[in-house]
Amino acid sequence: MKKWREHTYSFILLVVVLVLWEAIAFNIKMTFILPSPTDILMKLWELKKVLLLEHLPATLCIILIGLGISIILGVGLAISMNSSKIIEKAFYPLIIFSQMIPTIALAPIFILWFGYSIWSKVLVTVLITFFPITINTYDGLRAGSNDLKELLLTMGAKKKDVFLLVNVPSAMPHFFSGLKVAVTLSVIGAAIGEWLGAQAGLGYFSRRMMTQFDGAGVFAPIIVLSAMGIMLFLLVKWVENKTLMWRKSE
Amino acid sequence: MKKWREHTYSFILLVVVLVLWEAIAFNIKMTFILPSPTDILMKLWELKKVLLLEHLPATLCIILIGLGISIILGVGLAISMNSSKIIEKAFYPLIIFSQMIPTIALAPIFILWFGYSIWSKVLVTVLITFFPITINTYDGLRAGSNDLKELLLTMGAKKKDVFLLVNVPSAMPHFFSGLKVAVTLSVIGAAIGEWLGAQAGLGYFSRRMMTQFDGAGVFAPIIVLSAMGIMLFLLVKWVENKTLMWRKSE
Amino acid sequence: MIKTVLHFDSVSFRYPKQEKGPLIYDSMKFTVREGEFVSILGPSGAGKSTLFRLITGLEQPTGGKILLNGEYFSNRLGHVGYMPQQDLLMPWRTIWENAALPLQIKGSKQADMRISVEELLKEFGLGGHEDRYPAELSGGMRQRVSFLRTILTGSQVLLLDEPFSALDAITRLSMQEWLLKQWEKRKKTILFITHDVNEALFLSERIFVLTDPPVSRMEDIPVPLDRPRTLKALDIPEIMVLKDRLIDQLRTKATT
Amino acid sequence: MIKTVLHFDSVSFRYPKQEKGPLIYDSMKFTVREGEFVSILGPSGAGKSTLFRLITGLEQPTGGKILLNGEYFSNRLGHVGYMPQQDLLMPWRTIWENAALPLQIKGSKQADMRISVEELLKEFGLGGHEDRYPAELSGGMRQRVSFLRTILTGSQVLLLDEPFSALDAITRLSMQEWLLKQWEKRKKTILFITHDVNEALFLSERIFVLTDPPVSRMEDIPVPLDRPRTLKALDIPEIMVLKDRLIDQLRTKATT
Amino acid sequence: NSTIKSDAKDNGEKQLKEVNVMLDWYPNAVHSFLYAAKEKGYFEEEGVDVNFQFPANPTDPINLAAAGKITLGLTYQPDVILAHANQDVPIKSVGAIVRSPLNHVVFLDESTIKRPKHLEGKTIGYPGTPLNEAIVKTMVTEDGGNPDKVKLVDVGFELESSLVSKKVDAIIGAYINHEVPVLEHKGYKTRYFDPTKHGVPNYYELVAVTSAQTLAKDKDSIDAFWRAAKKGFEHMEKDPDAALELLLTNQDEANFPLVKSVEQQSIEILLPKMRTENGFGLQDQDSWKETSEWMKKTGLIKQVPELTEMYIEE
Ligand SMILES: Nc1ncnc2c1ncn2[C@@H]1O[C@H](COP(=O)(O)OP(=O)(O)OP(=O)(O)O)[C@@H](O)[C@H]1O
Ligand SMILES: Nc1ncnc2c1ncn2[C@@H]1O[C@H](COP(=O)(O)OP(=O)(O)OP(=O)(O)O)[C@@H](O)[C@H]1O
Ligand SMILES: [Mg+2]
Ligand SMILES: [Mg+2]
Repeated sequence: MKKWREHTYSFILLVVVLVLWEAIAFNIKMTFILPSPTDILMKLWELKKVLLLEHLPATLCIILIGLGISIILGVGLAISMNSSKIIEKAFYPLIIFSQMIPTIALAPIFILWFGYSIWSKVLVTVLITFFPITINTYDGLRAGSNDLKELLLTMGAKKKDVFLLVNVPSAMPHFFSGLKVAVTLSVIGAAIGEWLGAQAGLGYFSRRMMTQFDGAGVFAPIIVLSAMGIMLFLLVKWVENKTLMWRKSE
Repeated sequence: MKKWREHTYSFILLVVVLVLWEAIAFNIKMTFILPSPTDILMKLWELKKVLLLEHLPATLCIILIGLGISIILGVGLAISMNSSKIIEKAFYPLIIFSQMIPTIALAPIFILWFGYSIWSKVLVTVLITFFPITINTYDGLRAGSNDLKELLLTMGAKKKDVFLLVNVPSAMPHFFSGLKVAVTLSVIGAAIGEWLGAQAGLGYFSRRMMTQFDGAGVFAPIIVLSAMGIMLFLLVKWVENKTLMWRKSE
Repeated sequence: MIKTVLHFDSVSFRYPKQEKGPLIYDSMKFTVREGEFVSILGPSGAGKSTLFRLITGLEQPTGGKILLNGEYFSNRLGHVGYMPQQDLLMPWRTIWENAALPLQIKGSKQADMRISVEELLKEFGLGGHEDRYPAELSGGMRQRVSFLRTILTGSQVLLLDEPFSALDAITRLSMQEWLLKQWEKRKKTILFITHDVNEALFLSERIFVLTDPPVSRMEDIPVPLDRPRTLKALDIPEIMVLKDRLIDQLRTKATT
Repeated sequence: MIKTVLHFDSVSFRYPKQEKGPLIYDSMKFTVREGEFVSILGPSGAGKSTLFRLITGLEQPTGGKILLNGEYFSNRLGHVGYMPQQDLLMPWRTIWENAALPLQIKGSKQADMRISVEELLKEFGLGGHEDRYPAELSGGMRQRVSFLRTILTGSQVLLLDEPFSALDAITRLSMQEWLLKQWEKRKKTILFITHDVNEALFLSERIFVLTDPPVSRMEDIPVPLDRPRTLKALDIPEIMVLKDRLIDQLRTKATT
Repeated sequence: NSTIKSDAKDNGEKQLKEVNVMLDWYPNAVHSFLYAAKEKGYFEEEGVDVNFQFPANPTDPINLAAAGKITLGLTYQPDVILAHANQDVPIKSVGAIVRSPLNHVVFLDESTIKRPKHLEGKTIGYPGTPLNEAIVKTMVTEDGGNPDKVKLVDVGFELESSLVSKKVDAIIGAYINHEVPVLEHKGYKTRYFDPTKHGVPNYYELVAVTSAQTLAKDKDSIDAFWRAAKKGFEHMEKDPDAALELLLTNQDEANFPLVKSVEQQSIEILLPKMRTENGFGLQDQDSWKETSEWMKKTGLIKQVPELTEMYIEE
């Protein structure tokens, strides 16, 4: 019961937004630019099989592989930078630099290397998502209490122990912040990746519809994409709450 | 002296990367796809006036306005969500949803509203950058120690005091993590924004060069863009270090 | 007639998180009058700190009522000065800024604050440390900053939770004397948690002795000594007997 | 011949951050032999905790050498059991997990750990709280967990920084007795910081008295009492004189 | 040139009517006639002040014209038909600019492909538009091949690079007046198939569209614009080099990274495709009919829209 009541507000806001949208769409009467929610819903129903069975799995696959690599890479980098000043000094600027390059400029290079396989799309996703994970985890690792670290050292703890017992728990809240941003970005990452060349996927489908002046067709796959993204986000939040249980008892 | 030595490693790595790049570029011999660093440098020199005096200011303007709005919006949202469960419940899903929509799908709508003015580009930048600021600040605001908050309450502190004296300082490290990600994203945001329609700007220039199949011309403005992004990033880091001075004494 | 500052009217309490657990207080009653100095003794985990959390309003009684100055407030926050057991200094603020916290909350002017805070810091042996951060202080120094911060709330009622536990005998003595002077001059009402029976006897007019939870009645023991007291006064036979009785009381409470 | 466990050879120290500040120790010398129980007294801010930080190896002397068991290590970390003044429990670990920390670091098996930790928790009056988080405990309970954690390091040399300051007289006594038993049975060497002169006299064989910094020599006072001691033994005239002498010593040191 | 314009205004000449034109792409040789008309003052003579904009999306000219945000948009005939058939987008073509497809199937000179049938078993890169799929299918079928054996890959923005890096065997969506000369300029010789020679109707590559509303409101300015454009085209036809020069110098180098030799080649290819005896811009009902019917046949649209809804006859 209480759970349901919690979501009332978000539901009300959602309805307000949808009604407003419907009204605006009805007024400007340009379905090809701004389709109304009902248009989109109808399109969604019409295309449900194609979207859910064909394009959704393709995109989800890119996102999951991309996020997986990002987490490994991001956390790995954060740990290396945390444990060695040299690595930090060397890589930090490079990591930032990697973020400043618009992915589209790199597209031909990715394709040169990976062709039109899934990997060029995964690479785009990784490039976009590993950064918030790296930065947040790295900042989180530095947030560990010095007093606790010292105490562990006096117990004969190795660097590794201190790391696992103090830095890691202290970094968890930061890591989750980063992961939440990354999950969200991964959806756009996959969509952009698909624009670089694809045969299937929700981003591909949406872009294709754009050339057809089919506004509802552009938005329908995006709704599916968003729904998937929100689901992933909620999953991360759930894991966060499970992992950081002790917070509640404070 | 010490400062210089600190940067040696990043310098060495940079040189290694550049040499490797030059070698690869030399080997595949496809300047239009992967121009070598020297090609880019020459182009940069050739175009220096145009890039620095005409396109850089246009892009910088978008980035600064966009970031400014993002900070205000992101921090504002984080504070509202922190102070009211209702707002949190209502807006949180909407904020995440806003991130899942590929900007390009919204481009026609932005242009319908703002035309090809600077505001459609600023809007794209805001849409991309406000999210990490919001999420990080919001998570940071919740990281304040409960014991401290209670102590302040016993001193007759108002909600506002507790907020300013405990939540804000505790949120600062998180906020800066988010800002660093946002600054980085703002560069891509501005570039994407310019692709949605612009007559000037580094992203615009780069994309035009793309249509000319001019690899070095594509990368030269990107180098300027990255340099600007790195500068902004370092600025944020510097402010962070100044603001969180007490950390050092731990 | 002397005013009642604090009145517990059949107060029961258990921590909300221990919903199924035992009560810590079970319809407990007691009264503290204006200008009294009351010490609270009791075994570790008995509920002394919890008592303070109830008085300050950080916790709400499960049953019964707490009256402050004869009135019932549902929100009691901000009415008393509270020094918690942990020092709780803010790591991002200097000593000076930590001490000045209550003044800042009240909205005092920077200039006024500077003088009063700096004077007290000096008086507490912390002169010259104003601009250092808590992490650079010794345990006893931090405790004194925390104590100072409580004093600066300016409240007429002070709840002090083991305020001098980290201090050596000499520093402790000078802090005790300072506190007594304040109490006499400003007519404060003080509740003082301590584990040191001598300290309780030296300072207070009454001593409350807590048992292990659930507590429904505290032993209420008056201290038969005049003011000003000296440490030597604690060695007179009457007090020695009282001290032994207190220790015995604590011992039986702890073992039953 | 009895082994030397700890030897300070003209050790000087100042905190690196106070580069221009005064020394805390100025070529200080002292020796502790195996199986000794040494208490350390001194005014707040004198450098007692700093001494422990030097011994554990958390700080390095600015000058001189520190020998452990007659040997010089440049890295002394992990050789002694250290209980810091602040309890430093990890908020994200339960009581049981906090206490078991040193065993975990040594790589003990879960099953072995369970038994020994749970037994000790019960013995320290913390039975039934194993699965609670530190924030749900009273100050004295947290201190006992911290003490327990230090004991579980299994070190032969223990550095205890005001281990019982937050405990009531009775709990404190039982902890003291427990500690003495361990000390006698296991032949541990113990350095014990306290502010309670009685506690120092009751427990230790020698008492070091620190002055305000810079300290170059600690007063080294043997306690002329046999074992086993009772609390009553502290009331014999010889000890009363010693106690007064100690208090006087602290007083003069504090005021000069 | 802005000073010239304001002088003209100050001289008290009649108020110029503003006409906003969105090009189909970044400015290139095909737009020479427009820039010529602007630089030579033909627009001003006709009483219109023309601004050019470049689109972000290929569909922007149609969308924004329909929304009334621009007066005219340059776009592709098949897209106009699509917009009408799929969504009833209220736009009308006011004139044809390029009268036959520039969009060809392009492959490297060294390729073994000799005729459309050879595309069987090959990979073709395209920008993800169904129109291009239909063109390839029509061409292969017409040449007796099986279109199902052709593999189409959406390569997004990267037509040229996918071809030269040999990730695909051929590309469609590339223009013989741009991609082909650019590739040649970079040292890649290419060959291509003209779709109209293999069963695809001779559709208009470039038309100018406006919305029905704008047409009703601004008919005069549009007519004026078109008269000036015609003069511009005459100039371009007479002296292509001068027209090109106007285009190249019209904007500073910063905004105009065109390669002169490429654009020269482009203009040569373009001129015959823009020229017509009946007068520049004139539209032919047959072209609309043929193209629509072909599109219906290939499944691009479900039914042929009302032809007169799509364009205006002069
Ligand atoms: N991390 C640090 N950085 C700089 N100065 C420090 C640091 N820790 C302690 N000090 C200073 O060193 C001196 C000695 O501190 P120490 O903690 O050793 O005192 P102590 O004898 O343990 O006092 P107490 O009984 O109050 O705990 C103090 O003046 C203190 O301010
Ligand atoms: N936040 C909390 N949540 C749940 N239980 C708590 C909480 N704080 C304290 N307790 C429990 O309440 C009981 C009383 O705690 P309290 O802190 O009042 O003891 P105390 O008398 O102050 O002891 P000490 O002398 O050790 O400080 C203890 O059993 C403790 O575990
Ligand atoms: Mg307590
Ligand atoms: Mg200390």
